[in-house]
Amino acid sequence: MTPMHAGRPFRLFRNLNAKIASIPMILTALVIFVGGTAWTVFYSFTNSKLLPRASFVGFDQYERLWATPRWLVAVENLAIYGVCTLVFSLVIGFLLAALMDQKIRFENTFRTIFLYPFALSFIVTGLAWQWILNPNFGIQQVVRNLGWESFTFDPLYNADIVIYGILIAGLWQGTGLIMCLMLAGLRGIDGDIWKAARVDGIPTWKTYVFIVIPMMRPVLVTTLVIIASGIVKVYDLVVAQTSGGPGIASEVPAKYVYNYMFLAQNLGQGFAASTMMLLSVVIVVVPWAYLEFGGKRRHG
Amino acid sequence: MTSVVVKDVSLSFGAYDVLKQLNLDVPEGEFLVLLGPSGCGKSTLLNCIAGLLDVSDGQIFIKGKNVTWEEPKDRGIGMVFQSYALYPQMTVEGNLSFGLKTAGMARDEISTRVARASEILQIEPLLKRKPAALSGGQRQRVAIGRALVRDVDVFLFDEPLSNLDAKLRSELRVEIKRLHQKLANTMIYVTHDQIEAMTLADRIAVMKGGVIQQLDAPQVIYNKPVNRFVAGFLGSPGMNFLDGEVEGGAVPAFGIAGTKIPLDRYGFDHVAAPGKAVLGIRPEHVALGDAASTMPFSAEIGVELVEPMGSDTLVWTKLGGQSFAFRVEAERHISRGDRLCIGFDPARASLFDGQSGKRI
Amino acid sequence: MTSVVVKDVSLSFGAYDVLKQLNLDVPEGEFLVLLGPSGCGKSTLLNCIAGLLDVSDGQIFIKGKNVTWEEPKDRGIGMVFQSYALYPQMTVEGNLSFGLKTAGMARDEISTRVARASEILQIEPLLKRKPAALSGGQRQRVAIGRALVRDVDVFLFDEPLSNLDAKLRSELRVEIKRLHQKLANTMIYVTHDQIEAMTLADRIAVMKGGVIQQLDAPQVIYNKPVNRFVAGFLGSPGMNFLDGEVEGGAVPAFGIAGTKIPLDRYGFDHVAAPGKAVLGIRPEHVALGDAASTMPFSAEIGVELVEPMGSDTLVWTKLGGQSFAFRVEAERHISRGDRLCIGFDPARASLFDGQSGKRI
Amino acid sequence: MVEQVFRAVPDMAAVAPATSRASGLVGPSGPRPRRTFSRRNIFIYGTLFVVAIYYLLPLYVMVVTSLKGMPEIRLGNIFSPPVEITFEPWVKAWSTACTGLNCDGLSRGFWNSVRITVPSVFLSIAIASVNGYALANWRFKGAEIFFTVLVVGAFIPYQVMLYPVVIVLREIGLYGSLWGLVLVHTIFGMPILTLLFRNYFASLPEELFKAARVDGAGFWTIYLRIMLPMSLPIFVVAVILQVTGIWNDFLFGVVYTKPDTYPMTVQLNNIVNAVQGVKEYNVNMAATLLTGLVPLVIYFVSGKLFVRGIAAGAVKG
Amino acid sequence: TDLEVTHWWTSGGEAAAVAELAKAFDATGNKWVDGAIAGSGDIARPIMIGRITGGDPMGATQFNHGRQAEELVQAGLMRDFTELAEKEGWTKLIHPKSLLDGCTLDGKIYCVPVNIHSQQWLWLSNKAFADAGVAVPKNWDEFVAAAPALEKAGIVPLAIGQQPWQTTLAFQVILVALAGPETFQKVFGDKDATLAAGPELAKVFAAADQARNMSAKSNVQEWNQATSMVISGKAGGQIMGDWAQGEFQVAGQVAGKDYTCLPGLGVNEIISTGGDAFYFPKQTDPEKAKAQEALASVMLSPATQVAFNLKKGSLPVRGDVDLNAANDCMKKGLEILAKGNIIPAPDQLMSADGVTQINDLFVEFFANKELSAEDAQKRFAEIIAAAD
Ligand SMILES: Nc1ncnc2c1ncn2[C@@H]1O[C@H](COP(=O)(O)OP(=O)(O)OP(=O)(O)O)[C@@H](O)[C@H]1O
Ligand SMILES: Nc1ncnc2c1ncn2[C@@H]1O[C@H](COP(=O)(O)OP(=O)(O)OP(=O)(O)O)[C@@H](O)[C@H]1O
Ligand SMILES: [Mg+2]
Ligand SMILES: [Mg+2]
Repeated sequence: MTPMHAGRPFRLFRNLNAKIASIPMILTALVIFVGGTAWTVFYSFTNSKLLPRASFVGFDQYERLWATPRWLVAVENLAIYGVCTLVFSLVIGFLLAALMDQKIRFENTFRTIFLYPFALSFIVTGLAWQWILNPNFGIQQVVRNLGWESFTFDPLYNADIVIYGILIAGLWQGTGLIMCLMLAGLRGIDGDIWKAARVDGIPTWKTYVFIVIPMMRPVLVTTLVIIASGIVKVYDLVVAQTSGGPGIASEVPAKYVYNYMFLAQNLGQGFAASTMMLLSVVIVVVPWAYLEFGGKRRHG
Repeated sequence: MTSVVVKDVSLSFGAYDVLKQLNLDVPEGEFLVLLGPSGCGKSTLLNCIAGLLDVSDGQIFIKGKNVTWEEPKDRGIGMVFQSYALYPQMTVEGNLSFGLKTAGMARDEISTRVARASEILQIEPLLKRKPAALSGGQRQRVAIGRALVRDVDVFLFDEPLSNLDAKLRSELRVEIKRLHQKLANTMIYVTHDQIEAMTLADRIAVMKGGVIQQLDAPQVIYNKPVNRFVAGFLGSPGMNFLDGEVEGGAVPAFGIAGTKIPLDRYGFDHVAAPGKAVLGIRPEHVALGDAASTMPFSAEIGVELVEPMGSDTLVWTKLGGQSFAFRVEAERHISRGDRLCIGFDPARASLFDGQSGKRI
Repeated sequence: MTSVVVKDVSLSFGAYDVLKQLNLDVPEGEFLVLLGPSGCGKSTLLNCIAGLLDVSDGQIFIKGKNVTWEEPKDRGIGMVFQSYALYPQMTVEGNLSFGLKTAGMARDEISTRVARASEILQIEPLLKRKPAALSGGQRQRVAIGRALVRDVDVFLFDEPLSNLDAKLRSELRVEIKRLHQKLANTMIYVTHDQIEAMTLADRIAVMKGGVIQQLDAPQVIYNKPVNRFVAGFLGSPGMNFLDGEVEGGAVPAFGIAGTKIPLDRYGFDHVAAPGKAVLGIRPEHVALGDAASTMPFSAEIGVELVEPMGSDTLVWTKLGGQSFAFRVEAERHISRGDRLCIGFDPARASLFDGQSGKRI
Repeated sequence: MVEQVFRAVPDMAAVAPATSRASGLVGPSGPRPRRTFSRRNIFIYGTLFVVAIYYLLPLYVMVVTSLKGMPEIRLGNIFSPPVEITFEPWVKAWSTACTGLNCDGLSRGFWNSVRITVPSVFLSIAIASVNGYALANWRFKGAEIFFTVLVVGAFIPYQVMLYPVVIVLREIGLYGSLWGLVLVHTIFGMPILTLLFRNYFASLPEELFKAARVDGAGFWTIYLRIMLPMSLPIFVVAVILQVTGIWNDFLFGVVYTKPDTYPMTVQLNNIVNAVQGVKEYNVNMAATLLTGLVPLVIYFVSGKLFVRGIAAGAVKG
Repeated sequence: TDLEVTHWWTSGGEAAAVAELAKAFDATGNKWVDGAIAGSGDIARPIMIGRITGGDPMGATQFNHGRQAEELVQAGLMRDFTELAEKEGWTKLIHPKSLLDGCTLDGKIYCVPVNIHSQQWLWLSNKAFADAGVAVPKNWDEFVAAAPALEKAGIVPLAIGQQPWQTTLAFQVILVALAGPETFQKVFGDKDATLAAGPELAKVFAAADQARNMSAKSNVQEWNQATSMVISGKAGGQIMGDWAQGEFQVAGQVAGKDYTCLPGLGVNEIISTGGDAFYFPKQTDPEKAKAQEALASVMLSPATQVAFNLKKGSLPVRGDVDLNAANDCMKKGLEILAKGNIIPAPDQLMSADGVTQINDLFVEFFANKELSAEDAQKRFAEIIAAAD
């Protein structure tokens, strides 16, 4: 056969349509995410103020960042908020899903009730809870009116626990979706497993803990991703509920970034804080994303 | 002594009746196979016996004890599922011992039992592995082991082999049979594979639409099916069915399109009433050539299609205008278009009523 | 004239080579079956021929034209998938005509073709239904119809019957065979069911690990397998394998645990070198009782397990300490513990090298 | 838990053998008796009920407050139902609340939100579904790398990207226009939507895709004729996610628009924060409810489909 | 021509003042398109800057003049008004001159100051003190002394909103009052860190500590809510700029009768001359550019100045307008202005970055009792040392 590779087309043009159709994705990935990130990191080494300027100051911005009490508070808050959100979302979401999975009546009603907060914006959520937790009108006042004069419940006005006040609202908004995901996961588990456990005489709770939960790994991963991506971004909720107060007690990194970039007109500092956030995201997410999407291939 | 008794059990999902007043007695030590097409209620019946489904009506006894309202674990049963239903995150050993541990059994008793079961099933080398690291056949063995360690009187199998490939299936089939011979427990085994049913069962219960059609030894079911459904369900290649008419008279006969098949040697269940009927004859009961001419009925046919199956060959022809297949040894060289003489003994055939499909 | 030529085709997924320098010639009008265990690369090869996967190396010709880089639609092929792959939102008619419409064919030409295909497959009454409203068998027929309307030279089937139940499978098998006889197209058919392969194929290509082990007529493959893998893969119940040693000398013989099987009648491929070997003998080639004693080799054995399969019965015993099964007619009454005399003709056996597994 | 409930059963059986039917069955027969008020049921429904109250409380407070007059609110109990129902706050929130000189309440923001949401939802879903389809079915070299970048991008806080996006929009001349905002929503909706669509399309039988290719259908024909008609559940999820996400968006709305194109959330923020004298909580709550109305209605109407779609697209990985 | 004007004047008094500007501008045949962004300058400024740098500039925008827009000007995004200023003789009109200095960069004028705001005011509720049974204080020390009586009567002595800039403002006012304008100038203007760490400032921090104790119970966010506490007598007083006066006016209160104002906390009668200014981003459309000029002129016209500043409660930027309508407090301010007891506003002295850091410090200081005055001072000195 003379032309061994006769007609072999130019590689780039195979699946041309697919490649064309992927251009928006590629552009977004490259220009916005990679480009934007690189740009941010680049200017974090400058002393840009209101406008980005390439005058380098080395790691000055980072040194200043880690010496700033507000940033430290923000990081600490994010850690507390993150861990609590993660734990409580998963636990509450799972418990609710498990309850919903007991072949209950009015399942649709309950599910709608648990899910509807997800439809509301953080701004709305924040306002509603700010109102309920307001010591002059909300729960505290109501309980006091009932006769318990010394009752105190003002998380949004107490610097020590304000982050938990935000957590209450955050959980209210987000657990419904987690419940839905978990429920879908539970429903996806082979019914024979349940039967086998019953024949083996394993109590329900034990079946959940030792058998079902470990089997829900894929759902848990998805859920974790969703929760985690929400945690890093927490901003609107804080702004709507406390604006970071009292004092700087409920600051979060995203707010720090925003404030320094635009309010303080110190882009360099804002970018340095962004870069730190990115770094933590990358450390957590990239290994996972690689395993999930890069490493293995689907069967064909 | 009877081991499992199902008495007048009915079960409905909403308005849909899956089991209808079903009765079944399984003597101790019997290997009973529930055979039937998909959706006929086999798994449902098995789940009722296991206590995994609440019956709508009726009772279930195991070892003489009314267990209708007992929990599955208290019924003295072990169950093996089609999808194995192994606990994926536990090792094989964990899978075997989890139920025992939960029941609060002593450590050494547990390890004795696990050791015994894994010896019987030859899965000792696998004990430390997780199910994901096992082949299909090994998983199935572990699933059986999990039932085995429970040391129960009755084993329930729900299509345990249908997820395996043909080769493995026939191997494990033999193993299950051996296991039964060794343990001599009562076993109730659900399948829709008739070969499995034939090879494993002491008795087969053929089900259709939630009703047991026939409950008998495999050979009886194979050779004397009580109705056309049972006849057609067993055997591969399937029984040939010829539509025709029973003609009364001194010598009753079966007429199809001009051909007459004498029925004097056929063992009628009851007196033959003339009318529409179906004659069933199994492909392997058809003789060829010289042997054919000695048969009570013989005819010459043209070969339409030849299907060599390795060990033997299936030949498709038409008899009285209706499709008709018979089996010959693989050595016989037959090709399309050949004309052959075939014959069979109506005594080995089955005759069914044209309307009801019942054996006549 | 050759219809499909696969030349030195390799394919890898990442570092994993699925097909390795594979060659295959399919003459026009042949029914070629690709047979092999799961994961051996059958579907991959078929997809390469269809153009659904890009080969890593090598060339593919259809009707003498190099189509290695052609789009699937330009290769003159039709393909039928295991899961039917019917477009669920279109009617049967829509399914059949989709490809033609896409190609911009004239309306009346389309309807002629659809009418013809649906007549051949007898699906005319179904044309207005959606796939969800069809039974498995009907769906499969529509899937075939979709390939049929394309009026192509080569049909590719990827396990088209494996989602159907046993009964339907054997029916449709016959239909496909009839279809081939009617159309006389080239057909390449993937399966891992050896019965399907045996009954349908003009030639069978037995694959393993991306390599064709043997390519020959079904009877040749069945009776003269080139290696132990092929021997074991075909036949159900499978071939008996006895491990032992070939002993040279004037009369070559096969020795197992004290027993000697003479090999003088065995047709050696090449001169027998003494050494470890495996003797394979098919269960249906074993004679019993009187017939056994006339065989070149005979022995007395004890029955371990009896598997009645309806049409015939499988008996498990031990020969020279190794598991050994043979087949008898269903009428023969044999039970566990019986002692019988069996025998076989080594000329019908196969002998494989102990190391390489190759036929000697 | 389950166990204990059933253990109570034999005693019940002892008292109720007479329930067996006339067929002469003795002993337990028929279905296991179950009490409606078993401890298990009390626990399950009790818990669900309590939790439901926690979830409903804010909504209740918002509704009740929005129907009260200011004097009543100052009296203090946020949980007490309104003595005198007034729709004044709703009217005010919708049409007369002031921000600066503009006193047309949320009404203007509503139409802006509609004009932003509709094209954004449409465009983002169109692009993401095609991307997901290309990723799932037309895998080409490098696609997974871009996709991984995209998914990691889902974690990046939007604040970090605000500035680069300003630059990009400025360079392509879309800054401040409606289409600029649509583009921003499309970009930031892409990671999660693409993930959803990719998973969903990957869960459809691949043979269908192959069959269509053999039938001669190309990239777009397969997408439009084969894939789209089968993707209702995931489209429902995507639409719900995007409509709520975009409708509720504040940050992009405030940064990338100007006053005449402010979406409803920005108007809401303006009304709530533009305090003139005392805070009018009732108006704020009414405004809040009005803003949340659209996504709420969508959830109440299509919650079931949403859950089903989530199961189809998100759980499979 | 339509001209969009962005600002963050959304409280009652502010909105009324803006309406005056709009009315005057509309009268020139153009149209004021209002782009109010609620919240505060902190929320609005990023949006404005984003719009300007993003290439979609508004017609005019409010900034506190000073260094907030410095870089935008440097980047050439703002319109140069030198020509118009020379034609209309702004240099002569505008009083004090320092106002125009804030608009000037390299000798060119880029903004139009519209008012003078002074921060150094203590607003007192006459009703609150009457309720508590003490006389209305005349200076800071009396105020501190009266605090316990107020508290006993269930009145919050000092109302401070939680917004960061309010806490900084309170501190700065106390600093000017107790330590004098020179110290202020040295600390904020010359960034004298030694002084900032010294004993003089320690005194100020101690006073701030007192202020924070007095304000512990004021759970409000916005400044005007704090003002509203004073108006309603729920709080004794508030340290706030003169714009608070607008709120008193909207509430119909009369200076001297319902409320009392103490410039410089009654200690050091000095006011800062910050204020709001309008900047005009460069426009491509010549029509718009013409409208910008019209707006600039109209903003400085005497009539507008009077109408606007009366509503806003601030002082006009020209010395030649007649302010007979002004109330007590405003007149006090005018007097001080006339005397020349003025200092520049901190915004003019310090970059936004430094201001933000100081805001962060004081908002924390006022909310967090555990942060001692000494520690706060130490951190303050560090910020001053690093500021530019
Ligand atoms: N939970 C359920 N709700 C409603 N109908 C059900 C339920 N479980 C089973 N069925 C119906 O009951 C009938 C019997 O089901 P069953 O699983 O017993 O069939 P089967 O004989 O085991 O079939 P297969 O061979 O496919 O396993 C089927 O028609 C099925 O659709
Ligand atoms: N897209 C893919 N990526 C990586 N490996 C693949 C892919 N597709 C198939 N394989 C691997 O290639 C091998 C051959 O696959 P193929 O589908 O051809 O097997 P098969 O012979 O058709 O098996 P079966 O009988 O199960 O259909 C398998 O081991 C499979 O895991
Ligand atoms: Mg079943
Ligand atoms: Mg395959």
